[in-house]
Amino acid sequence: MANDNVTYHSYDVVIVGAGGAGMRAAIEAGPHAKVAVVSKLFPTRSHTGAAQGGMAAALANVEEDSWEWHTFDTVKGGDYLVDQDAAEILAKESVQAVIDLENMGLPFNRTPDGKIDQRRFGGHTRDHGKAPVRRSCYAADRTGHMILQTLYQNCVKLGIEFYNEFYVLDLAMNDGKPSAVVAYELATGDIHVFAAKSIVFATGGFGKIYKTTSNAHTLTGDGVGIIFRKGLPLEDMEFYQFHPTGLAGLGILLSEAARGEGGILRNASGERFMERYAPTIKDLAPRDMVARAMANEVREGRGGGPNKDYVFLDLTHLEPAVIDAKLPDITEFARTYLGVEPYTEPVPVFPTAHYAMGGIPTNIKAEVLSDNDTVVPGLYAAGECACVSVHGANRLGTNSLLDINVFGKRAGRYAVEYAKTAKQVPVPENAADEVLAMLEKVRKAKGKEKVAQLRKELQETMDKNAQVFRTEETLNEAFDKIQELRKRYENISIQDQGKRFNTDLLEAIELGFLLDLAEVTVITCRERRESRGAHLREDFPTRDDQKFMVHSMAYKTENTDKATGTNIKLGWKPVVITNYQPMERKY
Amino acid sequence: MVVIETPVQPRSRKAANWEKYGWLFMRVSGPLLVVLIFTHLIVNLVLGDGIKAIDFAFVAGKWADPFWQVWDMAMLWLAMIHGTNGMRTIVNDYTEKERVRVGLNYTLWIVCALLIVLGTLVIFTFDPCPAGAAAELLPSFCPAN
Amino acid sequence: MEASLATRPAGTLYRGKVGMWSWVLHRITGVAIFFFLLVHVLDTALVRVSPEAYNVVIESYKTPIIGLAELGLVGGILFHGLNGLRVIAVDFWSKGTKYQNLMFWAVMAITVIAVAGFAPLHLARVFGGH
Amino acid sequence: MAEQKIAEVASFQVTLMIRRFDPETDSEPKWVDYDVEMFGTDRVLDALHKIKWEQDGSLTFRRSCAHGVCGSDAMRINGRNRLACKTLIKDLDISQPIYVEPIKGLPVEKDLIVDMNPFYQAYKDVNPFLIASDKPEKERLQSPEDRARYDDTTKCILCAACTTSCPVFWTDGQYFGPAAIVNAHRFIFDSRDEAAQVRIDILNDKEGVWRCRTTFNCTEACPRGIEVTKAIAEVKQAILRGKP
Ligand SMILES: Cc1cc2nc3c(=O)[nH]c(=O)nc-3n(C[C@H](O)[C@H](O)[C@H](O)COP(=O)(O)OP(=O)(O)OC[C@H]3O[C@@H](n4cnc5c(N)ncnc54)[C@H](O)[C@@H]3O)c2cc1C
Ligand code: HEM
Ligand code: SF4
Ligand code: F3S
Ligand code: FES
Repeated sequence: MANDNVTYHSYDVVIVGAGGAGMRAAIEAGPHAKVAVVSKLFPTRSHTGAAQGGMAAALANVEEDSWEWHTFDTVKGGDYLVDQDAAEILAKESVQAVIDLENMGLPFNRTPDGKIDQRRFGGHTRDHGKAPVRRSCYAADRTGHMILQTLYQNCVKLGIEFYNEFYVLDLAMNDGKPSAVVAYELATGDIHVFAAKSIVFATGGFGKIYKTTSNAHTLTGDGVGIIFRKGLPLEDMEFYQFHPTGLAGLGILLSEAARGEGGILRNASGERFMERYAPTIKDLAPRDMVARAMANEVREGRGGGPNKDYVFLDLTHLEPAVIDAKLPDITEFARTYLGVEPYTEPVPVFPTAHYAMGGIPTNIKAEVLSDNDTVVPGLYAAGECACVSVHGANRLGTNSLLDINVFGKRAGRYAVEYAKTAKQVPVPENAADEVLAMLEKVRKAKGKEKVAQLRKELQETMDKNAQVFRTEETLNEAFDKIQELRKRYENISIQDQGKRFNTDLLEAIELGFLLDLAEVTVITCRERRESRGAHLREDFPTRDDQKFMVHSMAYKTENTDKATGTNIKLGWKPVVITNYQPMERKY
Repeated sequence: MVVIETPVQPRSRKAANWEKYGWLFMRVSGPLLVVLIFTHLIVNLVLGDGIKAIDFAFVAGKWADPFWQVWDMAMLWLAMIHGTNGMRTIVNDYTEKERVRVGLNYTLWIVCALLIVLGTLVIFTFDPCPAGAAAELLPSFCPAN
Repeated sequence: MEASLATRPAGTLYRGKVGMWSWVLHRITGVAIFFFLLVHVLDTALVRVSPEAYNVVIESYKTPIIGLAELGLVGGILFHGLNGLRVIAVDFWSKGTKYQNLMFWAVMAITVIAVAGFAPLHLARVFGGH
Repeated sequence: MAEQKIAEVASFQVTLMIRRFDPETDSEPKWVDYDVEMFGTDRVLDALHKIKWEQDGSLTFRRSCAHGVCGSDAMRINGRNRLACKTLIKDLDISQPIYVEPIKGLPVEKDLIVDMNPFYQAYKDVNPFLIASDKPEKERLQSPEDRARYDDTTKCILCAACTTSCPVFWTDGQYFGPAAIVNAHRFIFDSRDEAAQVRIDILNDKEGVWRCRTTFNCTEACPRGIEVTKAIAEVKQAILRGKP
């Protein structure tokens, strides 16, 4: 232990990440064990707070609904790549998850008789696809904000211990078992080692591998990257969701609730083009289909604007009072950032990188897997960083807020259960060394490259080559670019040499994770030679259930893998099918 | 659902505090003072010859009437307490050391009490026609005239 | 909060709007009136000493410089009193916060008009000699 | 219409004056100026990023969501508390330098970063969570009207723009501050909550609501458009009534 600025802590359960998933786990675990939450952001700044539209649950408060229908929609929405046992749990436990939140104080919108109100959302239907159903429980268009606030409030109530603005940079393993996480304290530059019997990863997504994204600057996929660097697999990384309605050019999200409340997508000539792509549910088709339709309109020259590079979200036929009551925030975004008045003008929109379906593979107990079915004892993951997989090839709107609550709660419960009987795995003597070395290397580097420049080039190549449409060619281009950037990354330098609040240093470290995850994404995209859900290969435009009705599992290897030509090895994992046999997906 | 039985304890309350009453007093005395002071200003400074007319005789003339005695006393009490309480707020805002704060507040209230006592005594023990004073200084109703 | 004092940057002046400036004025006028009141109670108390003593002091209120200051004082009292009513409206009237801005300008307008009406009258008396 | 607006984006030169402080080298904060090329749709946050990423990597500030929902980047822009990510450069007078400083009244840690702990403490002190003893099977019922009663104050993102714009808070930092009161309001007026009394007691304190002088800086600063002063007035009245 070379460094005296290393502090050691010991807990039963350590949760990495204070977003919805992390805090839901903390609330579950908190009363039963010694729990700490380590987060690089103050909890209420986590990106769960940006979620707008709602959280799905078949409460049947406003019309008939059932968890079976919900399961079916989830499976079908995910283009049948969903593990159906997990989807069943998601749908069944959704009702209790919403009730839990309400009981904790969440101010849901209400029906006239005082129950939780529900609204429509893309891909959620009655009776196995017959018609849209009102399944999304919501609090205006700030449902995620209210979830995050409510969970934090309850953590305060329970006196949960938080370590805020602590960046977890490594997971210390001992003999294949997790023993501690190593974190960098932003305020002081000191290193902290948190030993724990159970460790829960809830670090959210990694939208920042793309340029146009609805994700926060801080969503750099550190947690997913750490797991990958430990030689553990990542599942289904080729499936990244592009949300149809990002503010054109900016990527800021306008929730699907806008369409749930009646908003309509139009091309430059004012045509409601979704009628052509999904005749039954039109604008409320699942996101992959809508995003693709939009990209297609633009590609075929029917886009609006000087560069014909976006389409329009039309809310002008809605009552201003409805807009104010149900969509106040997103209409405000249009006004603030584009100067467009949604009461009277259609809003320019284009797909924006939004949600990672893939991530750290787990089973339905939120236990992390080290291969297709081996559990890493004491290691858990939940939320967007995890892949259970309930979202398959394409997540339905409102299913993620549900996911973080259902599987966040499960992670908390099983982590505590495990910690009650397990022994602390001894923390290796040199637990902090790797992080210290990594930090020192970046701090001392005297190269010529700028972190921001590399990140920009990475994001641009990902937007250009691995977005809604992909081909072997574009993916190869992205791959080559990433290799180039990796080399240049070796030659960076940073300006801030201080210890306190050194965000310059951390941005460099984050870029390292982004490069890793972008590479895995591109490789898995390249190897999946079919089109399914969010993954659209123009050179392989159809779904190929024969070959690809499987999850991809990407591992980091020491030596170059022959099949991929990189340090990434791919394996495949069967999909769990219970009730619903794969069919063609039509809406 | 975890059931949370014991919320974090509320902060222990310090000794009863009078802030609420102070705040309310400012708001009750304010409108009264508007009536009292604005009338006072009009009677003394606008009507008649205004400030030119103010002298012993003028004051004595007013205080011969119990109506104005009570009026001015109310004004004195309310304005002093209102002003002192306002000053206390300001002192609390800008003093950093506890001792300075307490010291200044004591001073304020002592001054306030002294002036209220003094003023009240003056209003009620006041003799409009003091013996031996020059007659031309006194109000017209004095026997000296 | 010692640390805060050591590292608190001077920075620019906060650019609050009428709410903040009305409060600054309210505070300044409040303090000014308070000190005037102290003096005013003492000078009025001189009526208990002797008519002569009182008249000597009250004469000085009629000199030009003090006369001008009186004008300021009257303006200050007007503003403080009317703005006090505005503050009370904000506290107790459900639409008070909505109209606070408007009420501020009403306070200003009344103050200015009243002072403008009073000034010629008062100054004529002060400068008009005896 | 919309097409026009996006086409018009032109670039221009702006100067930012940033109040900088590095605890490891400076004893006093200092103003440093930067020139950057910006576009009409850019926000102050973009300018800060541009400086950090292209000119001076040591410039330090907090940010995350970049669209006004996480509350990370409250700072004083041209003398007023604003979120850097919600302040469009074109809305500022760019013939003058744009002044950017840390929010006022909390200890400055580095450049635009302040120590938020006193702020969070005041928040925690008002019991910002639902307290209810009943154990319903399903959701508790609440009428839309009851729900609307506290809607405004549920929008708070804990950015501290309000509290650090409050002249009373600047004086000694002891005042609970508008954000804490807003978050108490959110529960005091929630028909499901049973502990309004406790919070009323807490805010009927020397450092509680009575310190508010209705200066409206908080309302003007709130990036979520919460009517903060109104919420405070409602809490004052609840205290006077002794119930919500
Ligand atoms: C704009 C937007 C709108 C959305 N709308 C909806 C919707 O309407 N319905 C729906 O169901 N879903 C929606 N989603 C998706 C959903 O909000 C997210 O997937 C979900 O909130 C993720 O929650 P999380 O807890 O996994 O991660 P997050 O909330 O992102 O939290 C991640 C946490 O991990 C911490 N962390 C990360 N890295 C580290 C590290 N290295 N060390 C320590 N801590 C770390 C962060 O500090 C943070 O606390 C939306 C997403 C976006 C971006
Ligand atoms: C004319 C009628 C008056 C009215 C309507 C009035 C009203 C008020 C009100 C409502 C306040 C509270 C302000 C707040 O809480 O923000 C206040 C404060 C104050 N008043 Fe008055 N007042 C009047 C006269 C006076 C007088 C005569 C004095 C002096 C003796 C005075 C001195 C003060 C002071 C010092 C404060 C404290 C200011 C502060 O805290 O910023 N007021 N007044
Ligand atoms: S009330 Fe408004 S300004 Fe204050 S912390 Fe909340 S969101 Fe920020
Ligand atoms: S700024 Fe401060 S004084 Fe009151 S109205 Fe807002 S809390
Ligand atoms: S960065 Fe999230 S509020 Fe500005």
